[in-house]
Amino acid sequence: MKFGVVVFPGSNCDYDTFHVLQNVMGQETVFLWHKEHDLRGVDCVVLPGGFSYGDYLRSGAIARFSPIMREVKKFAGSGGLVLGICNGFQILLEAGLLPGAMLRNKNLKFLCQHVHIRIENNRTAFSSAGHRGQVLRIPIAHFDGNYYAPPDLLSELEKNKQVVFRYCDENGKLSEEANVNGSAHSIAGLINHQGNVLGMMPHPERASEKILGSEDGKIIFRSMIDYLEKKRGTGKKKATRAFRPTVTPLPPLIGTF
Amino acid sequence: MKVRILVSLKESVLDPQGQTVRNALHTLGYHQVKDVRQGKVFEIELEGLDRAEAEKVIPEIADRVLANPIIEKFSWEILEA
Amino acid sequence: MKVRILVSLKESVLDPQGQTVRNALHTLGYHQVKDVRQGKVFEIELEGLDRAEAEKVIPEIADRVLANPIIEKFSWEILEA
Amino acid sequence: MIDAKTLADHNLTREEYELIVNLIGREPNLTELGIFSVMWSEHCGYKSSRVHLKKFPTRGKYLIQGPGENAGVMDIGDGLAVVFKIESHNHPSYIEPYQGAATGVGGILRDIFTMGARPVAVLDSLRFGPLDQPENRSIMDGVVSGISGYGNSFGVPTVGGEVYFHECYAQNPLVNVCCVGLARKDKLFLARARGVGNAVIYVGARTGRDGIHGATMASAEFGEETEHKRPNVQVGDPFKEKLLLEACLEAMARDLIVGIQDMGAAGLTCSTTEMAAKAGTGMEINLDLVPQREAGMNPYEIMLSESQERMLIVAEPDKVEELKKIFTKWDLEAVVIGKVTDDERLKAYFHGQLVIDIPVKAVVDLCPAYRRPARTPAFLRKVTRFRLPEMPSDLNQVFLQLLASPNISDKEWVFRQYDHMVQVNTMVLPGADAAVLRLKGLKKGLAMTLDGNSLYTYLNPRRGGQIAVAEACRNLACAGATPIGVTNCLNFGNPEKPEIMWQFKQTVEGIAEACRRFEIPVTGGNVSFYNETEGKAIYPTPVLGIIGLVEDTSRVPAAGFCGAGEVIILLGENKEELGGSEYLRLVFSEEKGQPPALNIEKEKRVQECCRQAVRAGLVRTAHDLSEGGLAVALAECSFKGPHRIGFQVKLDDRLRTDALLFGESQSRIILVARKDKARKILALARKMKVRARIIGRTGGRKMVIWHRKKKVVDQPVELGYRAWKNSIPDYFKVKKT
Ligand SMILES: Nc1ncnc2c1ncn2[C@@H]1O[C@H](COP(=O)(O)OP(=O)(O)O)[C@@H](O)[C@H]1O
Ligand SMILES: [Mg+2]
Repeated sequence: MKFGVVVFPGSNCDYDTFHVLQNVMGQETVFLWHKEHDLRGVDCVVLPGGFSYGDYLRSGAIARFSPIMREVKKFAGSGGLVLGICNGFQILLEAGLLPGAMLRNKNLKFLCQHVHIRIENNRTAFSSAGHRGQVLRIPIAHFDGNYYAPPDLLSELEKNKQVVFRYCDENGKLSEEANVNGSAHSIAGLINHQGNVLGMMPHPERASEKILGSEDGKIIFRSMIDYLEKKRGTGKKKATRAFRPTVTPLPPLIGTF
Repeated sequence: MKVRILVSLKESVLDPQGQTVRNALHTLGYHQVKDVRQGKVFEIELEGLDRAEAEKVIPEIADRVLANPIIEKFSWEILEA
Repeated sequence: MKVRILVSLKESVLDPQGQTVRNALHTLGYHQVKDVRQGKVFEIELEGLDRAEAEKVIPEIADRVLANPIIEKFSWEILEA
Repeated sequence: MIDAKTLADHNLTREEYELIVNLIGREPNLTELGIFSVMWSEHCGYKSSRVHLKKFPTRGKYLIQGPGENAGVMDIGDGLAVVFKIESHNHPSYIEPYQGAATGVGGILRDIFTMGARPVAVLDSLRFGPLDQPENRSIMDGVVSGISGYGNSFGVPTVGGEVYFHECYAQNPLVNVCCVGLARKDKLFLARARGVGNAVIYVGARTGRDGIHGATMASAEFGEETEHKRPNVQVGDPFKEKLLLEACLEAMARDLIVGIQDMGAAGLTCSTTEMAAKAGTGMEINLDLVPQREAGMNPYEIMLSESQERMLIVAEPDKVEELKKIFTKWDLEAVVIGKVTDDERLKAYFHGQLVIDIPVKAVVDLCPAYRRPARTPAFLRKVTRFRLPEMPSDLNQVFLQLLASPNISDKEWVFRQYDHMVQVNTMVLPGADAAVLRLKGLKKGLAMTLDGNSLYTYLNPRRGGQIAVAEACRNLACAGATPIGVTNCLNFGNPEKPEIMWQFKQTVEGIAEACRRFEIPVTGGNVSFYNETEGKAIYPTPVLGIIGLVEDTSRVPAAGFCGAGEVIILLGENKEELGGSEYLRLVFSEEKGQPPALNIEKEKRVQECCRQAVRAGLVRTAHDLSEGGLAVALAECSFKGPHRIGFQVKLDDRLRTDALLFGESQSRIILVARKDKARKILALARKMKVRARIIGRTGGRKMVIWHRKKKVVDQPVELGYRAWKNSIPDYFKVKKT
């Protein structure tokens, strides 16, 4: 499968995401420059974490106007798979691809730590490799991850099972303490009504290698790959072209296309 | 033309920043402070448009860019023509 | 009593937020926007003091707590008595 | 005319002024005087420290670049180089904690990427006044937010550091930031204006009136008056810096750059003169072409501005267009402002007039160096000789008290505000002795740590300096790493005072000796003098940043206990040493005695033993002993494991129990291993002539220590954990009203 990682000015998890998709998951991956008007034939678009435009004004508020976002909207509108991680989630909210908004974390501090999230709905393109109620250990790193939606929207989201991940403790229990940023209904990840656009605050790419302490994030990428393979009808037998990338300690120049 | 746009959280949205400021003021002994709401102010210098045009453009900018209508409201005024 | 305090960076101090907002507005075609400065606004509810006291307390709060006079300036107004 | 007041405003002495007149052959104009004043300030010119810094060893087998460039560089094999440097931003962080700390991070990041390296880690060493005073809390809050705000946004993980509280930092907080970068060995860039006729290009943010005279300010003592002057502090723009990083690295990768230098302290002045002086060339620039943020700036302001996020590049004329294209792509300005000349002069034009014309060598290389008088401080006699107070009856309670001391307690309140995982390399997160980064695709990794103990240095600067080196290396050894290179930040009072100068000299000599014996070169660093307010100086505070190489990242031990029933081994000897301990300070308010003795040969053997045990895959957990001694180190192992496991430890040393539990004797490490491996560790230690013994086992929910058949510590893990965990956050809890 071919993944595209969008590079906005100020993105800083772009290479991390690229690294995991290409070197850990073995998928063909390209960077997509924010000024481009072409998604270069990718099967899936990932909006990575970071501080697009410095997160000035509001997180994700300026990035939504980038030329590439017009293409991403079209792509999403026609059923293309879009994953927004952290800042990517914020951009999806600001761009109206997902409902709701982000407020500052309840303690008004940036938070970088491992958290636990529970899979609420595993019948999505982003969570099918896990089971319902499964608890994942994945880090967060954000200032504005306190999800907000008006009450009627929240009940609609719940009714449609659009809440895919919720913050919980290590045993899968919800609590105010486990909901570190104060999100409404402990929402950590949210999918659109059509089921092809997911935003999540935790960083699965930071939890995809054993040496970094957790591989739970791979469940999300695995699910996406499975979904795309099924959709393309390649089935189980014809495995996707495995990439044998040479992994280097230094990233290739991001933005050199 | 000089314009001021104020953006703040809607009443229905909790404002922990404002509350923290209020608590800090209380700690310092300013108990007269009953409530604080914190928001953003944009002072914008506009050029080459008349008042009527400005009155169209300003709320447009505020609504499209400066405020997120899900959580924020805005107000504006022209400071200097 | 309802009071509004505006805090913004001094003129000579770099305002990266304001600049980024201005650039974004240009990209969206709002070329009439010459300059943007972004600051903070505090809407404060005061209780139990008269106008004269308020006029003493407000700038004190602004100077001591809300603004760092090294890089910021402030202004204030009483919205409702 | 240059009068006495003007000179005083520029922090120049009459003699220095006469030297300037001599060097340039005439009276300087005001702009030229400003240039000399910043370049000859303590901050840039190292007037008082240079003669002493020469004592540092600067050679070593991995060394590529020693002191003198923007950062030091070490060879780590596989065609890679590690680039690192530490910088202080103490004064600005006191005046404007958020921006002061933020721009401190910004500055050190530029030092690293200007050499062609991608910043991969930041560490920060912070010192504040006690947290019970609200001003200190607000400074700390601002500083931590500033570091977090800049580093997180830029996308570099902040992986380690230290936080220490003491009254002496109440009006002189210390903010030292260290950055580590990774580069290809064959693609390093230097600050050289080579090639007569080459273009001089200004890139990055526009120049404003910010931070003018920041460098001279950082070289002056604070007093009432400075408070009123309210100097202009810079505001950082991490977003722009991130763009600048990507654009510079892209230009470097495409071989478009001959030389490059960041504009940090002393801005355009420093970058133009230094680049020319180092290359033996000159430079001619047109100040009208310098991108300006504010209208009506004069040459003085343009040359001395310390606006952030700017770089100066020298490139061949036919590469300029391609360079510009790259910067435009990253939404940055790149403007040719002049060219490289052969006359070894800096010439600048403004509105068509020649306004600066000075020999660059005079500015850069001929700053006077002072051998300032040094005298043993009078207070030393009073503090070093003293009698140990009587032992408190309830050491079990003292144990809790120590765990809750902000100097020992958990620092998560700080580092959880830092993105310490971005770039997906951080294997050992903040909270362990040293941070460890894996290198993608390679077996090896990098370990790094910052260390310093100012109470030791206060009581005995030479030994304090040595211990700082030893402890930093010990932290690395716990990760199985070999120390390869050193950077250091020396924070002191006013060097014109002989007693301060003595402290400085002694500390430097201590560090130099230790580095020589550990065979690690000092590749650079920073000196911050004049850390005084109202005549009261901080304790002499050296901060050592040491980089280590981990051969096999799969063998790096954990910081905490991994499971129950494992064997706890102590390497090294317990001695009756309580001088300078956190225990004495906290419990008796005594800052007295001699800091613990250090035998460097023994220390090296202990470290080597630890390293070999780790490399052989014998060690599950490793932790060195420092503040709070053995009892605290054991407790930290309990708290830092994933399951918070207790321990049972039995000791029979013939010492005072308090010294045994809380004394800070050097050269000690706790190793934890499974039973079969423990025996191998003991054998290894015997072979290496290192004292090693089994002192107990992990397990249970309690922390228990026996001393000669008496139970002296017995606390539930959870109780200790809460004391340790909540200490700092509790100070910041907002009282709901
Ligand atoms: N300012 C800081 N920034 C990041 N990490 C920090 C900071 N202060 C302390 N830490 C982390 O907390 C842990 C404990 O610090 P400290 O007690 O000083 O360790 P040690 O005594 O082993 O040097 C270390 O892992 C350190 O990296
Ligand atoms: Mg240590």
